Amino acid sequence: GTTNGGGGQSGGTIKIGSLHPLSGSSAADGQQMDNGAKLAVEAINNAGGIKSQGGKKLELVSGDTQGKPEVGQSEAQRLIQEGAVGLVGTYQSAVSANVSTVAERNKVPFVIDVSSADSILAQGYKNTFRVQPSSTVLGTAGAQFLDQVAKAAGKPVKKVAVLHEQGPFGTAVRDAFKAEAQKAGITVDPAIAYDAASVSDLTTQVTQVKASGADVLMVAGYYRDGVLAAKAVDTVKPALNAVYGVANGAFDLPQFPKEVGAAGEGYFDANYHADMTKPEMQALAQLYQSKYNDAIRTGAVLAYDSVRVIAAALEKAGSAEPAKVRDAIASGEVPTLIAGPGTIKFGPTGENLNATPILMQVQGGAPKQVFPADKAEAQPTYPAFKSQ
Amino acid sequence: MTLLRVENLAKSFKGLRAVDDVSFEVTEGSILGVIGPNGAGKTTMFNLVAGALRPDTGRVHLGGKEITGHAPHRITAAGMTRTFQLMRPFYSMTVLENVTVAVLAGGAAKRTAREAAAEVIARVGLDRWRDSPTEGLPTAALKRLELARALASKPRVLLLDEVLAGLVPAERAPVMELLERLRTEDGVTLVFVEHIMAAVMRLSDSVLVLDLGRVLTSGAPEAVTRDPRVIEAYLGEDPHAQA
Amino acid sequence: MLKLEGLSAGYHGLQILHELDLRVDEGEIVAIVGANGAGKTTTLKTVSGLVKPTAGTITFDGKRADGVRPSELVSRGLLHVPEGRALFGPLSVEENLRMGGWTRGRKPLDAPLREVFELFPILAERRTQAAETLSGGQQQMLAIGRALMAAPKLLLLDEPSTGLSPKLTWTVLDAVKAIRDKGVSVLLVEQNAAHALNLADRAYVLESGSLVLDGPGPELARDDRVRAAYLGL
Amino acid sequence: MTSASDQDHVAAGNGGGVAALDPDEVRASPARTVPWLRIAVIVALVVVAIVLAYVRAGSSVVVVQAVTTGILIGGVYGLVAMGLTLIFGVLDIVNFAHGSFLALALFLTFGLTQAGLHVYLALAISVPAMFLLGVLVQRGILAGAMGKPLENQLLITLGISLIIENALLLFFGANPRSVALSGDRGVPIFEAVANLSRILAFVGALLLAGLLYLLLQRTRLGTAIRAVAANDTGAQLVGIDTRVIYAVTFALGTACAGAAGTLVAPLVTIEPTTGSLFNIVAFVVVVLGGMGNVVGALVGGLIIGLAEQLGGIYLPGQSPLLSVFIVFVLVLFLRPQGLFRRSA
Amino acid sequence: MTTTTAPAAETAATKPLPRQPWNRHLLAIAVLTVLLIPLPLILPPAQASVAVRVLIFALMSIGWNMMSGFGGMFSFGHAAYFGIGAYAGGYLLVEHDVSPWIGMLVGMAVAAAFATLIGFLALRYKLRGAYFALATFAFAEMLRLWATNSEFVNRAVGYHVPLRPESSWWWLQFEPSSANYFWIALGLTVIALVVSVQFVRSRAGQFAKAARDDEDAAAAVGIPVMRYKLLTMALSAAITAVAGAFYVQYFLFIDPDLAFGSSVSIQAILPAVIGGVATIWGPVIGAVVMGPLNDVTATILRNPPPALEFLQGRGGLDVIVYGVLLIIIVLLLPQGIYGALRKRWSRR
Ligand SMILES: Nc1ncnc2c1ncn2[C@@H]1O[C@H](COP(=O)(O)OP(=O)(O)OP(=O)(O)O)[C@@H](O)[C@H]1O
Ligand SMILES: Nc1ncnc2c1ncn2[C@@H]1O[C@H](COP(=O)(O)OP(=O)(O)OP(=O)(O)O)[C@@H](O)[C@H]1O
Ligand SMILES: CC(C)C[C@H](N)C(=O)O
Ligand SMILES: [Mg+2]
Ligand SMILES: [Mg+2]
Repeated sequence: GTTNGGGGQSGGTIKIGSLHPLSGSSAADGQQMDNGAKLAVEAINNAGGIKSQGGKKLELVSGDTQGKPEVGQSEAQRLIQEGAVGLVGTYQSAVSANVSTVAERNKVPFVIDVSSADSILAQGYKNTFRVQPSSTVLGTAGAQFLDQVAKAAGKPVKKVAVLHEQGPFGTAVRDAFKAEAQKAGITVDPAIAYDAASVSDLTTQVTQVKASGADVLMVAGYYRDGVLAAKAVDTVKPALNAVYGVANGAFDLPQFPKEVGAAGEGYFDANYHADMTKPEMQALAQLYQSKYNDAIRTGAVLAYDSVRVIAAALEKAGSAEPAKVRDAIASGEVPTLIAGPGTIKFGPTGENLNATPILMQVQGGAPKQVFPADKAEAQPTYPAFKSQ
Repeated sequence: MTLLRVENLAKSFKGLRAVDDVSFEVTEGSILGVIGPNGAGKTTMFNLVAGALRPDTGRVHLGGKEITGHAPHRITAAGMTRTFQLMRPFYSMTVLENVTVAVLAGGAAKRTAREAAAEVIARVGLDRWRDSPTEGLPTAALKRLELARALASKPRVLLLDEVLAGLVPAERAPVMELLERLRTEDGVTLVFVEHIMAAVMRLSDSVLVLDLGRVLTSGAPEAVTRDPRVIEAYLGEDPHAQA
Repeated sequence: MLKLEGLSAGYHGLQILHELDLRVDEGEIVAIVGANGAGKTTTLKTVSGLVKPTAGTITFDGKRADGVRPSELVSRGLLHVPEGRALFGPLSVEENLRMGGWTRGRKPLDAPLREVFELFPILAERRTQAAETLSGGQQQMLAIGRALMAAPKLLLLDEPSTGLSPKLTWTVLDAVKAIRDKGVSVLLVEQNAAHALNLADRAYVLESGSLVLDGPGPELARDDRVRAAYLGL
Repeated sequence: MTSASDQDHVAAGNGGGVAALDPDEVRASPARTVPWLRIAVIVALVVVAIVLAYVRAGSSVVVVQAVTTGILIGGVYGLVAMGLTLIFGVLDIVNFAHGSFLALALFLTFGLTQAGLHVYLALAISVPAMFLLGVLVQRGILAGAMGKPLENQLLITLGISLIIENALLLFFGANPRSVALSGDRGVPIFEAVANLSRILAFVGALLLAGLLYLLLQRTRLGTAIRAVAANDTGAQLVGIDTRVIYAVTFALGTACAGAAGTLVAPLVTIEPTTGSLFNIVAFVVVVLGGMGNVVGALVGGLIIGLAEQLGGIYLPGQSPLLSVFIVFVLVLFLRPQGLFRRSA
Repeated sequence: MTTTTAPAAETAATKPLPRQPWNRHLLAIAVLTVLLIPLPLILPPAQASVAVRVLIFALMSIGWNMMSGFGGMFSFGHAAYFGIGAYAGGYLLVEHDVSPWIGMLVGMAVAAAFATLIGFLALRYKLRGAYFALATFAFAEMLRLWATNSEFVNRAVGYHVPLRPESSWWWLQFEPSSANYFWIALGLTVIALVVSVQFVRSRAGQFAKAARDDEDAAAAVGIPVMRYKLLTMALSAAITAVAGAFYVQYFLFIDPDLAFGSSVSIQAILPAVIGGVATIWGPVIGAVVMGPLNDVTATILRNPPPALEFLQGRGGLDVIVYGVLLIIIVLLLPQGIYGALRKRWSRR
């Protein structure tokens, strides 16, 4: 049964655990996400707490995974022990994989905000849910968007080269992207892997891309390596119609164009993304900026949404019993600030049925939503580079 | 009967012929003294015979069996053990443990090994230090420990590299007596390198003189020390007697 | 030149030297003889600052020298040639010697170098050879030569003849005399008591960390107790 | 004075006459000769590796680019490894904090460029500042652990790196930063291209290696450092204050990290953990080149850089690091002391 | 030769041989085991899981200590053996439905074989000191990189251990709060401790120590140095592999970084150094101290005293504190906690 009988009723607040890499190499994202979760709790409390439970207030308890699975595991254990009725987190797939087993065995719901590996939800766990799209969804949609945008521009894609990090995330995105692209008659070759943790130059890889004659370069990776790829492309100057990120950790971030300068102009990224066309999202972005003096990232918004998922379930269940909260999450439906076809709604495996990416493109030094049309802030430019 | 036979042994280090065509024989129960200037190749020759180095050419026979190029532990098992010019105790162990390990390596049963080691220790006169750690032991005790450890594997041939160096004269005498007893009581065959001529003269049945890696001469101690070549290369012209 | 008063020292809280009083005058060779483990090496190490005294004083050249770092003592003219020689193995003979002149600063070292080569001609022959490839006797000469490079006032020698062939032993001991004749005081530890006592102007006998006898070297060499205990006669 | 007596053990071991030497240790007899033969063999092997890569890839552009990048990035690896090898060689410390010192220099450089200084002018501040920090760290922390076993040093420097990295995180936040080099562009080299900033970093590495080499071989300080590395009791006994040399050597090592940090600042994303990226490769380079050998570090860096880049061609689908480790292990088997011997 | 005849003249009355500590160690292990058995019934579940983690830590480090402490071969690549244990268990269970107990045995065997291979190469080519350490590190990294890109072991994704509907000893799976995990880990650790005591007192252990102290001298007294070094490495690897195999069953997940990452190698070193290298108890004491330290610093800093309120929630501070404590412990107790205590005792 549950290890904590009372179900987090301590001190008149209901505890939700937030587990993110607050230190280590992913601290930038982790801290953003922790802040996002905090803002959600504040918003809910300001709106009167959990009304079905007499206006009980929420309390966020944070843990630092340091980006390490074993630390994430012990922190999860600790947060549950402290009475958290639900967990949100954790950014890295390997950490989430570990935390999901803890959640499952303690029967405490765990809502993954960011972590894309498909394998996490393939275990048949009943207590793990994921708000963001899986690698497969990202890769599949990424290929579809590319095909559609290029066809619409009258320059169908012939050959895509893939540059991806070698972890589960990059590999899964590559596989899904490749499968879908081939359906659309696009050749995918070569697919080049690199070690995101240690890579310090991608020039040779981009030269291989250049030599292959591909007209699009797809990149699936994290921030630092994304920047390296952009720098390498700028140096080698392969004849490409587009550099196209799929769930890329760099290309859709506001600091990316700042770091690489003009070289980043025109970069696409098919990624889950905060829907900046929604007024509520704009307000949140503003709040975040004023409170933390930083531009909000989508990760923070996903954490924000994930906390709201748990809060809605608490409301619906009228109880802080983790098992009941779990059932309420599974059957609930919650609005989202992420650009997508609708609300957050979980399927039988815990996957968010409405999780889809949108297409972003760096235009005028900032990432803009460009596709599908209903989410577009601007028109996609394809081919992305003027010189070609 | 010849127990140890060395034929045409040679070893070079990067062009330097450290040991060059050295041959000699040692009869069972005898004592051979090896002398020669510093750098003559004495230690290298020991290393070749005891298996620590592989000779470029030449052969070593022990009791009729060829042991050339065998690993040191196999040579020890075959009955020939050496000591080191610089004392090399197992520094993390006490004197007793040092010798016990050697007894065990000789194949003794575990239950009796410590008793056997204690006896060897008593025999070489190390009793006083038996339970001390080896760190900080005086030179004389370390020298005896080298000897005890070598004896523990019950060798038929013992190769001793300057066991007396670093001992004050008064302490040399008991060690020399011990070596003589080893021969008379236990029938151990000894080959020893030494610069202290008094010891060489007293102990050796015959003397081998090395110079520049080659055998300069060999024979009875008195004859060898009168050889002008030996005086020129090794003993020097100084009239003082060797203490 | 050098004066020890009530000097005690040891390792890791274990006392080895017990209240030594000892003196070396200008231009003297003073020997310390004693059984293995008596504390001869420890005495030299304490004087040169490698081991810290636990009690007593050391005065060198009129100034206190206990608790002073070895490098400081070297610049004051106290040089120690240790047991084991402590040469710079991978450096060449000449580099080793030049290192010996460290405390002379940037002054050219050619003159002292020439003096060392005069004393030990074999070193001149081997000047480019790495120190660790020298034979034992050559290493000993190099160690002494290196110390001479610093223009010592007092030289501490620890068993300079150990492991040397009889011929080389005489070479080294003659060199010690030559060094003394140049006005350098020498404090000598030698396992070969006969050699040491014959060479020394004065000598001390050390037993279990205490000085039990002293007097002119040749005189001690005739002392029955010394003959029995240290000369093996 | 435990260290003096410990040291004695060692000193007795390597000075007590030829017989004390490890019988199997191979050694270059005369000191300070350039190992031309070895260099020739290395160059020959590298050429063979390149030719094979060409056969395998079938495209000269890719191979030329891989070689170019490999050499340039190898220079950076060498740059990072130089300080490390110096510390390793003289103080016998496996300095896990080296990458963090580099990160510190990155942030310092970032701050200075924000204040309007040109990146490469920041060297004038980052190098002395890191030198000073090195003195403080050595005297304050590491001096207490001199002569202790490898694993103790390892954990202490690990602790130092945790402190530095997380202090940077605490004070600067986690957002990545960057330093742009104005006028940075691709420079064509044969069929390949390379960024100007990478070329400059490479040139910086060459210069630094040259300077360090001169410092060690030609100056009084360098001679003292080599003497301490060879035998520290001996060094004390000729009048060298080993405490000073330890501090100065460590500081030189961190100053090298400082120089490396500034030189690579335009190439990398600046985060508290950026420096540790180089740690593993840098250790491999140090060991490959022979611990304590500055020029060896540079050569080792080049080999590793090439192995990494060409490895991507030999073993597609495997991590380039795999080929790095394979080369590393093979070299160790052939030369267990690294390619070049320690100092001298 | 007859060492038994005629004790030499200089021997006075023979002193009794000194007692050896082995049986006392075994007794201490037995007593401690009995005392620890009720622990999980007393501890709150969160602490109980820390206790299991401490035991895994200890187990890894007991393995490391055997090779690097008693054997003197500094391993900076024990992640290789931990990872082999973990992957053997994970692979056999997930791909072939084999009990983790069997997986554990297979892991031990494979790890031992791999260690023997590495050892043979490293010793054959005479790698020493830091060179040896970095070579072991390189082999661990090669395994990590190979696993990351190898279809055979599911690439970077690794393995999830499937959850079973009910607890089972055969499948080594229980309720997460079950005391069985602790007891199993305790049992394994105790076995490892007993094995290390028996090893050190055995012929092989004595030979390994002699070879560590002086290889040439060991060979000269007749010890086949290579054989005993390899034996030590194999045993060491097998113990650490057990830790890996148990880890997977407890945490239910393994991937290449968790198994073969360099931080795993450091974790194997840490307890032994903190507790005392080349001592029987060092790794255990070190694990008890270092295992919970992370949690302790995190907890303290999560609710800082009012004066430091502004630091709350700042990522990294707890790691800083951890780093400071690590440095202080290593500086103050260079021989480790047990090493320092033992020195005290032997002084008296
Ligand atoms: N491993 C080695 N590499 C290179 N040269 C060596 C090696 N070992 C010994 N030598 C050289 O071989 C020669 C013989 O050395 P060896 O140690 O055998 O002399 P020795 O006769 O024992 O001298 P001593 O009386 O000083 O001990 C010396 O010139 C020495 O420099
Ligand atoms: N590093 C050390 N640690 C602990 N004890 C030591 C150490 N070095 C020497 N000792 C102890 O100090 C005593 C004196 O040693 P020292 O080396 O001064 O003797 P010595 O007179 O030079 O003898 P030898 O003739 O053997 O060189 C020895 O009995 C030894 O037990
Ligand atoms: C960029 C993200 C979608 C990838 C995520 N951090 C993961 O490890 O799965
Ligand atoms: Mg010799
Ligand atoms: Mg002495």
